[in-house]
Amino acid sequence: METETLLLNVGPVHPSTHGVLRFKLRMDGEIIRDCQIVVGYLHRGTEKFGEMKTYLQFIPYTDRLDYIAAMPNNYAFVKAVEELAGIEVPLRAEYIRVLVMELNRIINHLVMMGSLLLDLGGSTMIMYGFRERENALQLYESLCGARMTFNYIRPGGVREDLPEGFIPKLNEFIKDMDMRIVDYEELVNGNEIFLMRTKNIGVISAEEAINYGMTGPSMRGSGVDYDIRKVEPYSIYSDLDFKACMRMEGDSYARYLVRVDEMRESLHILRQIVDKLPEGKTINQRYSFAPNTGAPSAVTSYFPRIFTPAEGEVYSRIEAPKGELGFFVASDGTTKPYRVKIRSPSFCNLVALPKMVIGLKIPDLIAAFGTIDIVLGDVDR
Amino acid sequence: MAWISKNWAMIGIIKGLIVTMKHILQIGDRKTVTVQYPYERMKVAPRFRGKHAVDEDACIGCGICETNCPNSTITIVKYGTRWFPEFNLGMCLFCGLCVDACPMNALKMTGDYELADYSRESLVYGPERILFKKEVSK
Amino acid sequence: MWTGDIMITNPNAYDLIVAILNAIGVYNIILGFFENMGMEFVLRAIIVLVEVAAVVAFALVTVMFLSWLERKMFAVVQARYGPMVTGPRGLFQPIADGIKLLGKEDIIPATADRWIFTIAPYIVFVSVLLVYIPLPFGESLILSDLRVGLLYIIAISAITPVSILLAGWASNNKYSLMGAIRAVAQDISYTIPLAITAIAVVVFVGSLSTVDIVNAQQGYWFGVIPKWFIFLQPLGFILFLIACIAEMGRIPFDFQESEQELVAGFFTEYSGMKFAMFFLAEYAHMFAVSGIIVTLFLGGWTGPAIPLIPIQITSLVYFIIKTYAVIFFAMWLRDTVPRVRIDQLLHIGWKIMIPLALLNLLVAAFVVTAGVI
Amino acid sequence: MNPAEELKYLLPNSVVSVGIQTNKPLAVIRKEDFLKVAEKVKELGFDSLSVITGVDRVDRIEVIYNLFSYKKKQNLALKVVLDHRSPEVDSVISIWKVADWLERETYDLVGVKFNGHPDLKRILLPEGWIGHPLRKDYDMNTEQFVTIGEDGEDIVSFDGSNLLRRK
Repeated sequence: METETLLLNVGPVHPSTHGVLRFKLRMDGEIIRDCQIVVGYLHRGTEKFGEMKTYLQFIPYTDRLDYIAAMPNNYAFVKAVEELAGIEVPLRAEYIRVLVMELNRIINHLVMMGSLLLDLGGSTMIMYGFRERENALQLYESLCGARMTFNYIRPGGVREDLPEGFIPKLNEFIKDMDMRIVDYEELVNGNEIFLMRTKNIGVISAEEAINYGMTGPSMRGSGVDYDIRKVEPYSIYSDLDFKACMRMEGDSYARYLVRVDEMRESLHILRQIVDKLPEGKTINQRYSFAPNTGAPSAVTSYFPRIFTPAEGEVYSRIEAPKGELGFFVASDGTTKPYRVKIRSPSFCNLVALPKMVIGLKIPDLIAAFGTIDIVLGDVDR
Repeated sequence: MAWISKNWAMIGIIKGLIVTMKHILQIGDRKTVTVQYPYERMKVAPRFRGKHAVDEDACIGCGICETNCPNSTITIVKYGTRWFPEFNLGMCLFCGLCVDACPMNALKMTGDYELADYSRESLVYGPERILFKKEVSK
Repeated sequence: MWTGDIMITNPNAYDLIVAILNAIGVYNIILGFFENMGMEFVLRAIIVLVEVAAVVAFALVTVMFLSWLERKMFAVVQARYGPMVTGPRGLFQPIADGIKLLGKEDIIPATADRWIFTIAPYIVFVSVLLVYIPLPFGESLILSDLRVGLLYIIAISAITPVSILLAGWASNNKYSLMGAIRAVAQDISYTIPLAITAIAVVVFVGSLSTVDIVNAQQGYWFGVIPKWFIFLQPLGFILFLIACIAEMGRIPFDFQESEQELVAGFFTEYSGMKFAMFFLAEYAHMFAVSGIIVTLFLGGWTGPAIPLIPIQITSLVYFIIKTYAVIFFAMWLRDTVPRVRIDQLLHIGWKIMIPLALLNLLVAAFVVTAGVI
Repeated sequence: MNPAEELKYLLPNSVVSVGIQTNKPLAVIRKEDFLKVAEKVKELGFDSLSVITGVDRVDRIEVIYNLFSYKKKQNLALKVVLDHRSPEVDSVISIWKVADWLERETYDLVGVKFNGHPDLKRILLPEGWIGHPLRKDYDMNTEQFVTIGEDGEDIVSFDGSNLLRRK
């Protein structure tokens, strides 16, 4: 029978596009024949901001990229600047950085699990995820005063040392999470309806995943044993014991499971950090400034320094919760970067989505899209 | 779909039902965690970055906060006989760079987070609303 | 009461009202008054209207309570409080919502089919209310004990998809249309196992009358186990429950809405009072369907009699408790599971539930014919 | 021998120079041979394209490709120097699919034209936007107003007259 294809606009304002994303779907009944993705509704010109602000002033803007997990954004930019200028970082600062980043990975995966289940219609998981996320956010609040937009990691260290009572609270959180993850797994992992919705949906092979530029947990779900923390260890990851979680199937369920495993690994890393955390300074004050905590008489040692790296360019990348987050920073020897380019994981992971969903149905699009785990702030920059 | 014939018992769903039932009955550490916001509030951390406050005695009106602000939130205005910063909180990122940069340690950020208002103009916090006098410790 | 040519033996609410009036001693006076005027039918009409008003009022109160219960339960499952501000523990929240919806602008899209768009929500609501007619709330608490009660319920249920299709089509919105088509596909494919499992019960009872079905479940086996059909037909009960949840249109089968895929399904374009109509219909339908489950499988209003309290009251209480147990289960399930996909839903309906329902019917028929029970 | 030197050895005519991008080997490629070099690089095992960066150096435009090899765990950066007035380079979408969006983004923000890209249009900014914002000569003071037209197209104007399309 000759039928007409239906053009369906999913988004920009739609319950399950995680923001302002638009799918232009060409539908044959319920089956997707063509999927075009329109992005850019949240474009704020962050890269242009990078050219207009000093190195230190740009850090708050990186918070607004992937606002679910902002700490790795901070770190990725700071790492690029540190590589460019050759800044040494105190060991304690590195430990604190990894601590906050792994905590953020847990937060990100909690939100991802919750929103995936919400997209599939199970609305309880997101509240459980947010309950634990709240505990983690309170840790952040006591650490740096902000809950989502941290501006915590600075070139040369971190803004402030851990507050009193942080480590006991963190231990409590880790203990709590151990029990909660079991709850999540019982609630979600074996659920037959969840399995029906995610198994063999949005399958992408390892070669295709690489070629389409997928990174992070989404790609490890396709069976690529690759984690930048392992391959190019940065910070103190080479001293820590963890493994890159991986699943072979390449479907939505595998991508989901990778994240559950990663939460466990992150907890494992957090435990090691709590054990190993060294004493010492948290910032290299030659290059950056930290809040003035002393008496006003001590002001002279805290006077801000104008920070000018030498001319050059660098591309540095880290394993953010969503994938490979890279910052290309070109310096021309002035106080402001000449060019900042952000390689955001969400943007590149989204390229592979049409490949995954053509021939499937709208509910499958939602399921596959949920497991790619994007944030529109990160896509549109 | 073929596997559904193997999953007749629906063990997974029953497990999930048990988890939700545990929450209904609040068994273990599964109690209600939300707060009734306007009636009860959560305590904010001491480091919380909310509305700014300027120490009237310490501030010298040097403008270092103004140059360090990423988003041009701060302007230095004349208030009485002296110069003080004025904050346009509608543009503020609450990044805390001004606090870090202040050479006199005069700036701080309070735990005041309920800053919603009806007009953009009322979000400009002039010195009259942000100045405070530090209590002299004896 | 006017019931056509069919003679009714089971007492219904009409008889109950007459009996109550008799007990007070006013019935004959009123009757005499109307007979003098030669307008006896007016009295009948008044009594029927009172019954209808009582049922509509009951339905509305139930809807309000259910929507509160749903939110509250959802909140408790999710470690939240839920509505707390309006009234004691937020009990009056549905009233506040109703006032809000009444005050909303009633938007009709420019390209919508105005008449159908306007009339569709009312058809949904009326068709749901019609299900309440043969629903036995308690001993003799039934609007009309139709001889074909069960058939009537299934037939009336089939009106709902038509009106949903009208609503989805008239909205002139792609999401609405897809939601409506899904709802219709779902309703059609789940009415069949629903009907077949219901027939299995009818085979045992030998009557389509809901009151007869309840009466057949009175008494105990071995003095302990109540003679409910759930024990005779556990498979039938499970199938019927699944089909009923699909009929209710709730997660995991809420395809008429499927918020995350189709925004709000067939009522995407509705607002204000018309939206409230769909809302009312959804919860009223939920209660009605749960009542049918209770009637067919959980013994209806039967239960141990309590001395000194009239059976009409105890039976009503039993019925409501059982119905709320079923509703509780539906809500509990909704809080736990995600939604299945539309083709998986149809697959389950056609390829699994219908064969099993037929098998169930076959076994039931065999058992009855062989005279085991 | 790092990958850039290896590439120089294999294709001496196409690789202009070899250098270092802070800690990654960098090869500057002649723009005419870029597609050929890219194919060679893919053969060498660089199966992942991390990012395409366009940098406006006022007198020239540089396009930098950061590659990674999952097999050898090596990094490589390729740089093409383009004419500022008409920056054009061959598209590598046939080699790395991810280049689809990355090239569109570079076209959108820096204004590099990628020859052979099947659907080279703006991605982050609305279609019809005037200028490429990450060029150094981009006029930051002119406001542009964007609305969505009746058929879903983006309409851009300088004076905001398009905002009042409904009378």
